[in-house]
Amino acid sequence: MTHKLNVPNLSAAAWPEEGLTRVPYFLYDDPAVYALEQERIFRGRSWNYVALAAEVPAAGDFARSYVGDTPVIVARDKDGDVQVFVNRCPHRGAQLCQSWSGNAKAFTCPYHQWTFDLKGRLRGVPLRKGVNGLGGMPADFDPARHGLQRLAVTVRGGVVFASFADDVPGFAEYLGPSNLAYFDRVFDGRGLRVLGKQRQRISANWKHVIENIRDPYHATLLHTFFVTFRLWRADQDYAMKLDATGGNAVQFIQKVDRGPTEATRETTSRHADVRLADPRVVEAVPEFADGKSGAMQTIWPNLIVQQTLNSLATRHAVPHGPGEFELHWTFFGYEDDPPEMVERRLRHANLYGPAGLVSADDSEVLNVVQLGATKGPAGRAVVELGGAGTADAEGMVNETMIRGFYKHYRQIMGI
Amino acid sequence: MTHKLNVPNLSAAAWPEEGLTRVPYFLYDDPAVYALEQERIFRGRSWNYVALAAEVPAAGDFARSYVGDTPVIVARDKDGDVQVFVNRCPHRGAQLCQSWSGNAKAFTCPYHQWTFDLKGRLRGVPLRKGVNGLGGMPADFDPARHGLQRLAVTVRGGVVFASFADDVPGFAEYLGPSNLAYFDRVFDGRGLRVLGKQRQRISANWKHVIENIRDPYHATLLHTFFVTFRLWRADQDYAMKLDATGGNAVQFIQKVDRGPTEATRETTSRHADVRLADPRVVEAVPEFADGKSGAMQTIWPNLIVQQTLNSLATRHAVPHGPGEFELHWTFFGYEDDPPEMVERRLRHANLYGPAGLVSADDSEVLNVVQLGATKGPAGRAVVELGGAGTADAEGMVNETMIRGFYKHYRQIMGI
Amino acid sequence: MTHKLNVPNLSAAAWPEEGLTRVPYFLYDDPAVYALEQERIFRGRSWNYVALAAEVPAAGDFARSYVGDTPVIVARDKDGDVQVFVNRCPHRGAQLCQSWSGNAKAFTCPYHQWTFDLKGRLRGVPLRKGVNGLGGMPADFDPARHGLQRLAVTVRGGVVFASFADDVPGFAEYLGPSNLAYFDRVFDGRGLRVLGKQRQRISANWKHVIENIRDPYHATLLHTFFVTFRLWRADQDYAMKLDATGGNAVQFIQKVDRGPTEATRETTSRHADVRLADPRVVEAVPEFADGKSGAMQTIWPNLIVQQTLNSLATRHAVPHGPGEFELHWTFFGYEDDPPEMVERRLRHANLYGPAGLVSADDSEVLNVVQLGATKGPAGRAVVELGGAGTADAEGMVNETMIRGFYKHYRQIMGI
Amino acid sequence: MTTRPIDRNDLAALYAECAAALDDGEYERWPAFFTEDCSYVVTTKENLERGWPIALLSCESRGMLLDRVFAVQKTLFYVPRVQRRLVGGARLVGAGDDGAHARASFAVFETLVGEHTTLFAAGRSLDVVRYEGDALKFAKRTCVLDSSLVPNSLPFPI
Amino acid sequence: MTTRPIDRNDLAALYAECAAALDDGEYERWPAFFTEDCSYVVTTKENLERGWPIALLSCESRGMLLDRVFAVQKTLFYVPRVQRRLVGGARLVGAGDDGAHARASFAVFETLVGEHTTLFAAGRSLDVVRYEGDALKFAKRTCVLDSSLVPNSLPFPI
Amino acid sequence: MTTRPIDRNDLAALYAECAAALDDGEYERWPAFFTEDCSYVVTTKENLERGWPIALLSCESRGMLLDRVFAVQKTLFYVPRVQRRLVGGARLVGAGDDGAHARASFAVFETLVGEHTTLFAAGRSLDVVRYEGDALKFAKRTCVLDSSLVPNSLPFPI
Ligand code: FES
Ligand code: FES
Ligand code: FES
Ligand SMILES: [Fe+3]
Ligand SMILES: [Fe+3]
Ligand SMILES: [Fe+3]
Repeated sequence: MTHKLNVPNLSAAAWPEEGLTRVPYFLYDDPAVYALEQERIFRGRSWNYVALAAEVPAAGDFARSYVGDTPVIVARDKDGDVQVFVNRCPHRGAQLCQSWSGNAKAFTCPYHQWTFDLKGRLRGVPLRKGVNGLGGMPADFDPARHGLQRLAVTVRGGVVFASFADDVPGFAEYLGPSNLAYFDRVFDGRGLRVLGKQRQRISANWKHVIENIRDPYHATLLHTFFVTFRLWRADQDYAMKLDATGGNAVQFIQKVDRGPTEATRETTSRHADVRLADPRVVEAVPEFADGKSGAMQTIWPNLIVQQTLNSLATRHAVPHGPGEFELHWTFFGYEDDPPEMVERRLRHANLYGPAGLVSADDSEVLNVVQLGATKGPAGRAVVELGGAGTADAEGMVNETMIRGFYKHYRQIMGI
Repeated sequence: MTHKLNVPNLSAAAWPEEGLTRVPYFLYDDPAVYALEQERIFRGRSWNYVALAAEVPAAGDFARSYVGDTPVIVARDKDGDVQVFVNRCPHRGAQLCQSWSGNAKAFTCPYHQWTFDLKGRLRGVPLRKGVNGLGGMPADFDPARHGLQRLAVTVRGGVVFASFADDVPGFAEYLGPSNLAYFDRVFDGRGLRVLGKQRQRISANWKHVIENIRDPYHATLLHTFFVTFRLWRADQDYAMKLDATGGNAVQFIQKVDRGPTEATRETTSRHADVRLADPRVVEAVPEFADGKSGAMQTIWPNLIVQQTLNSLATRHAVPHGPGEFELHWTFFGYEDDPPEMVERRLRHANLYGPAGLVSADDSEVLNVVQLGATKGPAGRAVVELGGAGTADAEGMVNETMIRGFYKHYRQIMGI
Repeated sequence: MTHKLNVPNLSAAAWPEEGLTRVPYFLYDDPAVYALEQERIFRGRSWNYVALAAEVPAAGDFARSYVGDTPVIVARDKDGDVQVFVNRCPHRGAQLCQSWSGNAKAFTCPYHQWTFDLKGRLRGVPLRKGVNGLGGMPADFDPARHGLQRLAVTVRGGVVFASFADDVPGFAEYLGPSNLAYFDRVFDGRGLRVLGKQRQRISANWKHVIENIRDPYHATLLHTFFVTFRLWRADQDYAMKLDATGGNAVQFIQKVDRGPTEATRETTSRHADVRLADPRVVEAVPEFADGKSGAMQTIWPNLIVQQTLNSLATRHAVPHGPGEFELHWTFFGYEDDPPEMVERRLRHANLYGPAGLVSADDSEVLNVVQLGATKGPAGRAVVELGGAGTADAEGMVNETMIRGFYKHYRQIMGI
Repeated sequence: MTTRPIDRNDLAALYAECAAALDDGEYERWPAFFTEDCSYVVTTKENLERGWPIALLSCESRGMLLDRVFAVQKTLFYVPRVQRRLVGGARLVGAGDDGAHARASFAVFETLVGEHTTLFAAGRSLDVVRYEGDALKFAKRTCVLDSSLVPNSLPFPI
Repeated sequence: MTTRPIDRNDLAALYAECAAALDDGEYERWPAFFTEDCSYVVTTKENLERGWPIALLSCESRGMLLDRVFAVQKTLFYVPRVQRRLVGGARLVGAGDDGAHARASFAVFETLVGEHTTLFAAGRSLDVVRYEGDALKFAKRTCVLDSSLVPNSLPFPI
Repeated sequence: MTTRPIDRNDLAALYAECAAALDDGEYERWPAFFTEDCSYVVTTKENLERGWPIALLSCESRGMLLDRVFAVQKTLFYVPRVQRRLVGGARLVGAGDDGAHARASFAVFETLVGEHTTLFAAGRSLDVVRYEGDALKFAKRTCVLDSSLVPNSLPFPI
């Protein structure tokens, strides 16, 4: 009960004794847990997605993003390297960059026009030597010690990750071999083309959306549109692969064309003979060599990579206080996409995002889970589908990836 | 001063030494006090009003309500019993029921369609055995241990109360004899007819509205409409009866027709010779055998029962954080009301609720008390009218019922 | 890191070891720091600006204001004295006065009509002796012990200050000689004429605006309008004087007409040859004997006195939670102003306030500083312009007044 | 009753003037926008859909409007405030024995003294209008709030 | 295409009726306000200004409008709510081969069951309208939200 | 001055176009909606009622409007944002030597980059309009905000 009074005991003892088959609900609304997540997870030894490199293609291009809830600037410097800085002026703390994106030769703070180059180095302090011998910075002021706070950066396949930690493992090691292979499947070295953004602020803790993606069970039950139009079925081939930590996981699906089975009967829609008036919204062509029609990946801590039909997107879950998060969708294709493929990607986007014929279900249900889990007496989720383990698994009726996520979470949070 | 830093010392020592003639203001805005109230009062040994049974007349009928700030579902099962459940799915915590009311054969969670019967028993877990031998629940999964959280329920006179505690006394004992008699006076066994709802969210702590009802002193001073149109006067016969705990109290009034006295002169309106253009809004007929024209009752912790003129209503004070509460009014009559009585009840409702010619005064003043009491230095209310005791009393210039409320509050909260 | 978890260690050890050249960012968003500021600064030994006496010229005139975030009433009593009360009824805490200003013979609480005279003395308790021998106040109830909470008041030059402390030094001593002289320069004993109010709520901690005023460095860098139209330049004569505590400071400027220098070249606008289409908005006439075209003063804790061009205003920074404050501007002139001077004051007001051609910059940048400083990892401002001291200084490139403010702040807050 | 067709400009003006009278605090002008035998109701979507007859405010005659105005001006206690109404989508949707049927959407903004302006309510009105002489008036006006939950209180008509 | 000039009353009525159909939950009435070959898009100022083709919702035919309505009514899960639209500043700004070009501003208010009414979105629409027979219809409708950030989700059209 | 009667459509168009120019960030188009000798004032209900002459923004000539536009476009610092105005209840209320007197209600919504749309202000305008040639213009425009309290700042005209 103590955690209801906002004094969670963040020792391992606070976790239900059943272990990973239970997740305590105070993780979703406790401000102290939230603050600790920012320190240990997002500002700890993690690779945090911040942008696609294609959003800042040229020198001086910049875009705002977040590492956890810390605002950062992603910029391309003159050497062609991507830099990530905390969006805070080292003088008196003003947010350096207000625009969401743009091109700049340097970053100039609005307050006193201190100027930083694209590597974050302090290059200009107006009137640094004072005026007429009066004022100005002390003689020992060393600009080299007052640059922007730079994060470690890694770019792979056109995707930019940043870390507050200096000792985070290399990205390949971080992801583990099976997850790296799936990451490289989508980000295969071809140039990426940004198709646009969708952003939503959802009244739920950020972990709910990671659980949601790691939960194939809900897909045939919640997403009536999928089932009604036979795009998804409970007995399709489905596999999940986790890295050793549990922090990264990928799942992939193969469209099958079989008759009804017992499993489909359990999840059949009431609208069995309905047809789309304009079916182009779901007409896809195979595009990956492995023939898999879809793969969803979650990368620790808060990135989702979506490949479904011909829709490709990163989804960045940005925490915004314990009870809210923002989901920033970046839809993309490849530079060499033919026009009809671009058209298809745009059309399939009708299924995703805040207005998605499928994803709107998720946005709404996340809200509903947050409300249910955090209002009322202390409680905990039951996560037993597929047992108690966190191993790779097959089939959609399995919560192994959720358990895997919390295995890593407990490790990092010390709970 | 420490309580201003949100670390109240909830021992008896935190209470002003004068005792019940003082109420400290930190009770109205401290988040820790609020959280403790939810645990000890609303989820403790209390009978919490949730609905009129007439809101769920038939099997499968349900309505949403609250116990404290915990969302609950009130449902009529197939045996005709009323059930009250926490509105939370035992799987992963989704709010089970979104609609405010309706009729259902069973409750199905939107997330993964776990299904619960009207007694809250888990009846369906889709794909529980997995698909093609993959996944699903462990063999030892026992649905009987994963039903909805059921509250103890008591129904008396068509009014439904619920409790998180198993060891709460029976309702008659809980109310005490004098208060039970007045409860039974309105809820006399006749069928009730729901006339509708009024709901408001007020920027004040929930306890302010209980104090307000237990404070007859304000009625002739704040409610100018009553005084102007001679519906209320300071020297009318007035009596208050509390149960032994102080948690329940009833007050009743008798319309008197006398000339002015010293007391009415002290409270006389400036608009002495005004008449209503259409007086039907206050034209009442006597309807109770005891001849009393009105009785107001507060039942621990947060129910108000109103009988004034021919208006009958329950008022449910739902806490919504330390500085807000919702007041849910359910207006009702009896099934055997003749049409002109229904018309009268509807007309008299113009006096009550958020737009009430009388009650709007209260909504506004509660806001004003919250602001005054919680902004500024630490302080405490002075509650000395009628002395320092909590006994039954007569006359309107008496705060005995407020002291009685806090007598019980201190007992339960351990402060 | 602990302060990010809202448990600041408010000992001197919490301050960065560099001393006053650093200001830690947790001062801007920590709720416990905020609560402590209310107790120690605003309800401590300080003279808090509440109003101009000209706002309450006649007996019975009143206006609402704030001491810190405590709502107060400023009233003129029948002896012609200005009184300041906490806006809270001593009965059960209702906010006594809702209107923002007016004239009253007495203050009557809306809840139970307890009445207080213009000196705050309890004058009427309706039905105090009960009715027909029933109820009422105990015989030993002493109205003298239940008056409004009165603050100490000092009025100088038509400006009203109030204090919760009885032992605050006299105002002249409080201000110190150099600051008193500048205060008396504007408030020279002539009658004041209120021209009106501008009010804004800014998403920043209240201390940011005090720092902003004590920071001449930003004026030529942020305020492009000033620079573009040559109203301000980095090498103008500029001096700052602090009292011994650092809590009070004044700065004054002299309009100079010289050619460009190195300093102006560093801050020159890109719009060098632009002229105002209607320059009346900045056309001023000298009005003070010392020939100084402007002086800005900050008086501990939260008053700013502005004299620039022919615009005169007090700016009252009212804290509204850790992350917000309100800035209440009272524009005024003198009773003996000729009409064309009034016109000029009104016109120059276009530069100030929330829509000010200059001040809107500040409102916006305060927001930006709050965001930058409080989002992200723990951090601290660098305040080294002009060295590490808090002495009087000349020239605009100097942060001595900011360091002076925090010298006093640390003293009072014990940090 | 008259079968004179409703001039759209008159309908727009009726909505605009009625809103302005309330927004500007000129409550005494408000009853004149109604016929003598008018009905004026403020209720919620919840009550309407459940078939519950209770209303937040229910006047069965112009006399009751006058009494409400008296209360607003003389007897009710409320914190000083100003409201601002925006009415949109006004349209005629049919006619009955009682007059022409009209619909409109509204938003009401509220500003308490010393506070920011906030959204108070949104909803739609189901109205019956007819001419009395040259003046178009409400014979029936039912304002249906989208939310069941009133922010604090509703001292004024919508 | 017809060169018949657009009657301002028809334009006002089109905006009003289309908004009312959605506000009143009569989604099945909504596709009829569009031509068969219509385009209907909801996007954000951010996407529009960056030249990014993605939209929140993008229908290339009346068929897609019908499919959206089917989803809203039969397959989508969302918490019960009501929306209320206010449309203002409707005006004709030119004409092209595709029809007359119109602009309007809008605000959408949303009320979740049991909650206060909140501001959901504001923005403007860039529309092309033309007559089909006597009925004025949208040939093209692009609703541009001022905010990049949708509050929770957007199950319905704007 | 001309006694030409005011066409209601022109009045509606003036309000709509003036709002659209500001909403769409085309500030340079804004001064042209005013006469050369115009007065343009934004103030609060508080100042108006107290008889205090201070305004948040007070222009005594079209020149001052131009200077304000220059500041908005070239010198003012503000966080990127977009505003959206809804104007309602526009009506003519009389005439004076200076032109026809009009009134309207407004709400202004504001969206800071990366944030939700919020309600910025509501209020009413007290306007004097007259024709210059064929164009209806504001000779006087006083926007009165209901709230005394501006959210952050007001870099743009209302
Ligand atoms: S805060 Fe950035 S330059 Fe001063
Ligand atoms: S959360 Fe209810 S079925 Fe999964
Ligand atoms: S609270 Fe003021 S008189 Fe009772
Ligand atoms: Fe999903
Ligand atoms: Fe009352
Ligand atoms: Fe400044």
